Amino acid sequence: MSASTAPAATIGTDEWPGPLLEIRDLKKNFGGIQALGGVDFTVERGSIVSVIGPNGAGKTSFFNVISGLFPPDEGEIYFKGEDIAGLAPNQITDRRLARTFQNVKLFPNLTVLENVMVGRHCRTRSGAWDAILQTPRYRREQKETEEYAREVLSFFGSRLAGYRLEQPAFVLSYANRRRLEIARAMATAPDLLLLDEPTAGMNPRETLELTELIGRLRSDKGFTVVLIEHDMKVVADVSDRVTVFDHGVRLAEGTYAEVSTDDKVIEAYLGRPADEEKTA
Amino acid sequence: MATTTTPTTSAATSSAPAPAAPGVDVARAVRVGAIGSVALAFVAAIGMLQTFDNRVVFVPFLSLGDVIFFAVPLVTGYLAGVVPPGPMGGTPRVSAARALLGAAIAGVVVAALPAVLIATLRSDLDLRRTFPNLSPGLAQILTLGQEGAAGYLALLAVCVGLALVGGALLLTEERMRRAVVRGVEIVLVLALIELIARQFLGNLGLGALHQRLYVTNSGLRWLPAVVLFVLFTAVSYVLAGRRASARERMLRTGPERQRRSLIVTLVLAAALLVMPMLVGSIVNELFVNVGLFMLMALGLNIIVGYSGLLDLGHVTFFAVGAYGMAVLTSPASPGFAPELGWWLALPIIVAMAAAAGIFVGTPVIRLRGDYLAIVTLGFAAILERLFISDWLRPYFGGAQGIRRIPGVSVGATTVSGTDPRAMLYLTIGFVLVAVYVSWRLQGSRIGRAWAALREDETTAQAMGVDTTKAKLMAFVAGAMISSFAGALFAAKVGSVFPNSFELLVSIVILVIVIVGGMGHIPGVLLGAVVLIGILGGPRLPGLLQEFQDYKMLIYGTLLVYMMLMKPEGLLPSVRRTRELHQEEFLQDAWFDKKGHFTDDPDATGAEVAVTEASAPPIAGDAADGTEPR
Amino acid sequence: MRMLRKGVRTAAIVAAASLVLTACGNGDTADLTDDTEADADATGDEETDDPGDDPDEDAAEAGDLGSVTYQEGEAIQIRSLEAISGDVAFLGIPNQRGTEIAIADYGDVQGFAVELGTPLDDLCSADGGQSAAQTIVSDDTVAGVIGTSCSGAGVPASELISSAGMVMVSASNTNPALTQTPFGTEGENFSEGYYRTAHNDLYQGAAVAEFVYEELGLTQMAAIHDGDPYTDGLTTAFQDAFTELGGEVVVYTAVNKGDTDMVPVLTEVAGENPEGIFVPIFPPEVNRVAEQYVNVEGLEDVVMISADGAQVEGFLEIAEAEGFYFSGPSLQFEGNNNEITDKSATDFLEDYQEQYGEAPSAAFWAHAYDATTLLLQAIDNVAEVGDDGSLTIDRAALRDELYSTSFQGLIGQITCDEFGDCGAGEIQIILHEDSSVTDATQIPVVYTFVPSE
Amino acid sequence: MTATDPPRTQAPSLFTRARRRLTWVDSFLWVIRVGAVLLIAWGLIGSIQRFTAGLGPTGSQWRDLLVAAIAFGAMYGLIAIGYSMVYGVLGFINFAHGEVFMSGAFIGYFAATALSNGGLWQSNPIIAMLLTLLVSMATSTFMAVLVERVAYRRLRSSPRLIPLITSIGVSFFLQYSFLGLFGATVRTYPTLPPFMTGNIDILGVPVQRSQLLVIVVAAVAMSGLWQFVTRTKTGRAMRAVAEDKEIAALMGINVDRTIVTTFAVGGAMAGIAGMLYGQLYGVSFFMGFLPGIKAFTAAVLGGIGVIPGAMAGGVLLGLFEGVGPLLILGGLGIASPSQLRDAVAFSALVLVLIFRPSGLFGEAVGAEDRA
Repeated sequence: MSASTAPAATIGTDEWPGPLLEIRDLKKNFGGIQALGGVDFTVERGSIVSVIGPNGAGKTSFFNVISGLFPPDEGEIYFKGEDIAGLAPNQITDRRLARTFQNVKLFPNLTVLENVMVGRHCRTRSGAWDAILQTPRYRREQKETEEYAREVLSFFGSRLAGYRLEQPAFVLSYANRRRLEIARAMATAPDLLLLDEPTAGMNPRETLELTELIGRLRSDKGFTVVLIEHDMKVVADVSDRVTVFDHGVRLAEGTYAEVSTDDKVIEAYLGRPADEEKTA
Repeated sequence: MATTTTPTTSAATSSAPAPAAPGVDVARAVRVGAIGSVALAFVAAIGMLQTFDNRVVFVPFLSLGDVIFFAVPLVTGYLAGVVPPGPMGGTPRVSAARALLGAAIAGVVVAALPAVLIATLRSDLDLRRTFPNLSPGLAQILTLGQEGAAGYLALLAVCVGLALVGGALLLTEERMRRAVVRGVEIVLVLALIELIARQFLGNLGLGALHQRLYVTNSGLRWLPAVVLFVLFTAVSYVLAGRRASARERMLRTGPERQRRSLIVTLVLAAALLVMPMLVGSIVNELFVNVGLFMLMALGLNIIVGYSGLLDLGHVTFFAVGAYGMAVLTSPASPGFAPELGWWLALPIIVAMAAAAGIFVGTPVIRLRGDYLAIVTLGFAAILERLFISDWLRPYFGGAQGIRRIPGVSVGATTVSGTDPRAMLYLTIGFVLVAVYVSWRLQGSRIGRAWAALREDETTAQAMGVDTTKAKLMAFVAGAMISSFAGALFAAKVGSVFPNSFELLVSIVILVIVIVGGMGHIPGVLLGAVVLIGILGGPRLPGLLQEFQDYKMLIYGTLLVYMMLMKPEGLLPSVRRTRELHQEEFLQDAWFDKKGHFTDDPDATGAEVAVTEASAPPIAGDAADGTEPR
Repeated sequence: MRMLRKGVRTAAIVAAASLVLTACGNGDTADLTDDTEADADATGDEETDDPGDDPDEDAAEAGDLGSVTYQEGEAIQIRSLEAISGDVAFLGIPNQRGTEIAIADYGDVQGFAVELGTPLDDLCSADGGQSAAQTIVSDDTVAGVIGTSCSGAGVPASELISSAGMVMVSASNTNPALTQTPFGTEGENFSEGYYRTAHNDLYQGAAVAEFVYEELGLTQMAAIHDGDPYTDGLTTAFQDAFTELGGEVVVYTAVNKGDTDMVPVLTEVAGENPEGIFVPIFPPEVNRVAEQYVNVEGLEDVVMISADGAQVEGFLEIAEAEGFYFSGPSLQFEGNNNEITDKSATDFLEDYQEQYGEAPSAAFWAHAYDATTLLLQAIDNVAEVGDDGSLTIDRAALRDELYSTSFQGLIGQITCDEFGDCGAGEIQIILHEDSSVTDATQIPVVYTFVPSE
Repeated sequence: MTATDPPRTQAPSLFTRARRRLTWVDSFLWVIRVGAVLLIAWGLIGSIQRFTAGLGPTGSQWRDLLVAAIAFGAMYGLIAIGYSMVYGVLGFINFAHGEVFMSGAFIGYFAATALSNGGLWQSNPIIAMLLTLLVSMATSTFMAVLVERVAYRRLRSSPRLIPLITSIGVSFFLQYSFLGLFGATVRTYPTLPPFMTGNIDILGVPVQRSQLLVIVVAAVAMSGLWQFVTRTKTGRAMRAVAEDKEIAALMGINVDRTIVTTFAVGGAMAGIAGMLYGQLYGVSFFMGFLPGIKAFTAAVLGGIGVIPGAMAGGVLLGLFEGVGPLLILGGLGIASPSQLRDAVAFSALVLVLIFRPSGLFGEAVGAEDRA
């Protein structure tokens, strides 16, 4: 099936020489309705890839399958050369692939800081006995967790700082909720970050700010990013590559310039400019 | 009293011009009165008034039954005038007319159903085959012993009079009102604990004081009662306003709050160290029982409060602990009798409970919360049946239980139920351990995982929390803590019978956790003290023996009341309060944080406020892990 | 901040440690300085233990269990500990009322009134019995206790009351372990100072076995209990006695309280073709058995035997109960007279009806009445009036006196043996043929079992 | 696509993929599954051996037991419908439904006694029984609606465990209110008229008339309900609300009223069951608790939210707990198998949730809804 096989020892590690994420012929049906009809998809390390497409194109399903919320019906998902198809979401996060959600899923009653600290769960190991006996490991991890969370939050400047750290998540503004979600995903120290419509519901200024932030995610933090986005301006600004989905299949792929002139893409979007679609 | 006939007419006239400010709300008064009337007729028909009439609380004239009887019109009269809080919150001041006339109307309405009851009781109709508690004695209570028409008048006078008192209370300053209520509560409790007070004062060498305050085997003398009432009211008036409200505590987070609850816990612990020596054996006995339920409730608190998994069969772990201890230590254990010492058996039992936790949790670990509820209930039922069964009689003694369980050896002595004081120290020790463990776990990595799990299971998993493991950890930790209770129980009672582990125990533990405050250790402890201490468990007497027949009724009522009115519990945890009052909280944040908004780089305060208000509340869809189908 | 947390942790550890130390230390000092109250009582004289606890007591000359003294004008305290709430209240309430009537009938003891105090509830459970008993023993003015209703509650209660030097007389505990099992051997839960007027289950099991085997000539029996320690004990005793006689219990099974569909268990029974079924369970389950057994193929003609738990109106009144035999303590009290209070059973029932507006809901009222007279008579016999007009009861003497008090009671001759079985132990089998007769005492006796020592 | 051919990994076989998904929880569940199957098979073999050896109940005794179990299960089915419908629409277990059933049986008893005292029960039993049935149904309906109005309505937007816990409270409140008001005595309905007792032959099988009555009434009620839900506008509204409350509201459906109707219909079914149950087994304040939990079990068994599934689940549960103990446990040689009846019923629940979480007739709703 494959041309050459990489050394087995590098599978699942940062030494893996191949693409960070490689998906072959991914299929998923929900109750007879085809959500994904055989998708191939590749993400190189260090790139920012946008996934666009009209509503119902299967973009979120695509993320859900990658992140393990649903097992695929068919196909393979290689992350750093390791097949992760069918693993539980927490196992996938553990392998350094994190995501955010389209409809912001925070832990509303936990504080901002606590929300981010939850993201450190899979990077720490102390158990119940450590907590009860207050072992050195527990104390060290507890300290590290909090420091790491603060550091991640500082990435957002003064947005999520100061008194906000101790506020419950549900009092945050919509934009801050989105930021917090990204921070929480960042706290899992991922190699690949899946952002599902990070700018949805934001005003133009906030969108601009976030666009810049996504760029910094790569430049400052070294994350590889895949994002679903409707705002073509954002897509054009940040993406190295753009993949267009329609009806659960990949319609086109290339740079923004290539894709935006693709006939099939124009056809799929015909009469449905991105802005209007968002309200649906 | 002369006003009793006028309110209806004056209310009718005054309602015509209808001033904008809250005037006399006749409809409300009638509605509240009707509810009061039904409530009074209900407590009468279920026999509560009569049962409690045998308990004299204020010598020589007031019984507990009277107190309940009088409380209904009093509260009704108070509520009749209350102005429901508007959309902006806050209760406006009430005019004297509204309070008193409303109260009078409500008082008249309250008397209606009881009057019908009296008429029925006096008639020749024999209702006792249908309503066994409608005895002639009931009419005596409701009419204050008056015959003929005087009886109805007495009822009316009591209802209207006390309703007016309630209405008058509404006119007083809130701080005063609270102080009065506190004073009544304290005096009432003092009146009910004659035997305890006798022992306590006796131990302090104050037997003479007891003689002055109380009548032996009865209640408080009336004059000291009045003096104490005035005293306590004054004290609470002075002290009032110092406590931070739950709302304030809601905003207070992190270390500061933890420190406070810890200090409270430590003060309580210190008090508990001294208490068993001063109070008599009855209180010690009572508190041992309370302690056992505290342990179970702390265990359940990890499962329900921290992790949001509804476990309706928590008695399972109690039973495993108790039966495990019985089998391992009793020489009379029918099948396998290693006759281990208590301390040696303890780790084995805790391990067994942990295994039971895994066994109960695993089958439903991937299913929705309500399935978990019913399956845990099912497991408790299965276990109860197994313990009573003839099949396992060779191991568990079937219906005859296991007897002759030795006590706990501490040093050279053996602690068992015959020595409640030593037993109490032992129980306190274990409760402290459980509190410490709960507290440590809550703030730890696993505690955060539980919190995340409770908030939103799917998201928690997507953020790298192994939810299966976290759920099972919750079950294991909860089971282990609760098994302490079983182990102590076996040593205390000296015998275990299957009927000590009925399903009702699970429900009572749940009520404790909920009434106290889910997810909040001091709340849970308080819940156990209040409920088990006063009412008692399904098979355990509380302070008020008379409540036995109404225990489960009260538990059920409390559960509904708390869920509807105060779902965060008596001593709520911060998180829980946030969760249940998100909207109010948002309002507060809106008002309080204006200052912060202006120096926010986002935008102007107004803009952010709009954004925040327009953002959909995220509790509804996310708080429980899965969307309602 | 961090300092504080550390400080708090240290404080917690210190607190925990001191707690353990205190707990241990307390146990020691309690023994050395003898400053405890009720718990040291078994050996110590309690009066000196609590100075000022109760001003109306003084350190009288005491036996080795201590004594209780009432000043002039005070009342002698006895307590009632019965199952007065919940599903067994039908048993406990008549017991408590029987005690109340007996106290009223007996009148003053050497010029001192007798007071029952707040009735206590044994909740028909071990834990409930223990906690209630704890309440009793913490009040050292109590001379004696009437109770418990349930044997399960009696086990820890008797232990506590015994170690407090008090005495208790139960009207309805029948479990052998509380007194003797087998006959002449101390039971596993026997405690000094425990007495009962109720029969020992061993008698009833033996009585049914003898009746079935010898009178009816049946050799193949089924036994059904309901998981209650009482019914379970009874079926076990029956099984043992019946097997010893040479019969066989072909199926021994059980239902649960609250079951309504009895067809499965009856089918199980029918599968073994018994000639009779011993089903000593309570209503409403026994009602369901009676209604359903006739429809189960193979059980149309079996002999049905129930026990005293079902001898209540709620069962006797149904048509399906006709043809049932019942075992139970002798209930033909009609002609009997309590010689101490000179009260006949008929008078008692009249009184009861008048005072409480209903007939007793279970059969042990007479046992409770006799238990109370027994206790009061014994107190009367040992109590001594001092020079200052006070009354002193020596606890050890009271125990001894109870063994030697003997009189004719409502249930027959009351004499306590060395294990505290005071009732006659006479068991009767009655045959219920007419469902319009709902008073068990009116049902004809077909067999009487008198235990032979 | 890229110039240099990137290294690739071998596609994993289906087996390795399946093995990787298999956590220890799965292994544990498989142990239980296999263990349960083996135990049941062993028990069955034991029973068959006993049967062929001429021991234990005879064939006709087994047959009678089967019929009795089905009749008993039909009552579970009627109660289960209420659980299933409410769960379908509101997504929570209405624990108080058992008490709705109890209240119908209770007030039905008073009606029946009054009719019996008035002579109608004896002179015209069918009309009297129908009247009693109406009273039962009306009471249960009223009770269900009242509980919804007072307790559940204002909790509709709360986290889902809150109404569940409330319903437990309501359940205990109702139980012990009935205890306080009417006492603990078990009361018995007036006896069935002679033509309803005894046996009747159906296809050569003698069936007790009372059991037949239960089965027939349950079948009639069930089919009536099915017509109502599938044919009427209200029924369709109910299904729409069950699917999605918000969208249903947008479609112009009065959600509040539909929810009330759901409670009412569920209550009416419980009322029918209450009258039948009370008639056969008497009424007491405690009668609703265990049958209530069992009926919920039945609803889960049949696939919660599926109305015919509830009935089928009820009958199935009746069979499990009626025949199961004797057949399986008896075959295993366990003492006093009938004592473990409830244990068998709840084990059945656990096993169904392990084997097929969506219930026997349910779509995949038992499993956690994700994302």
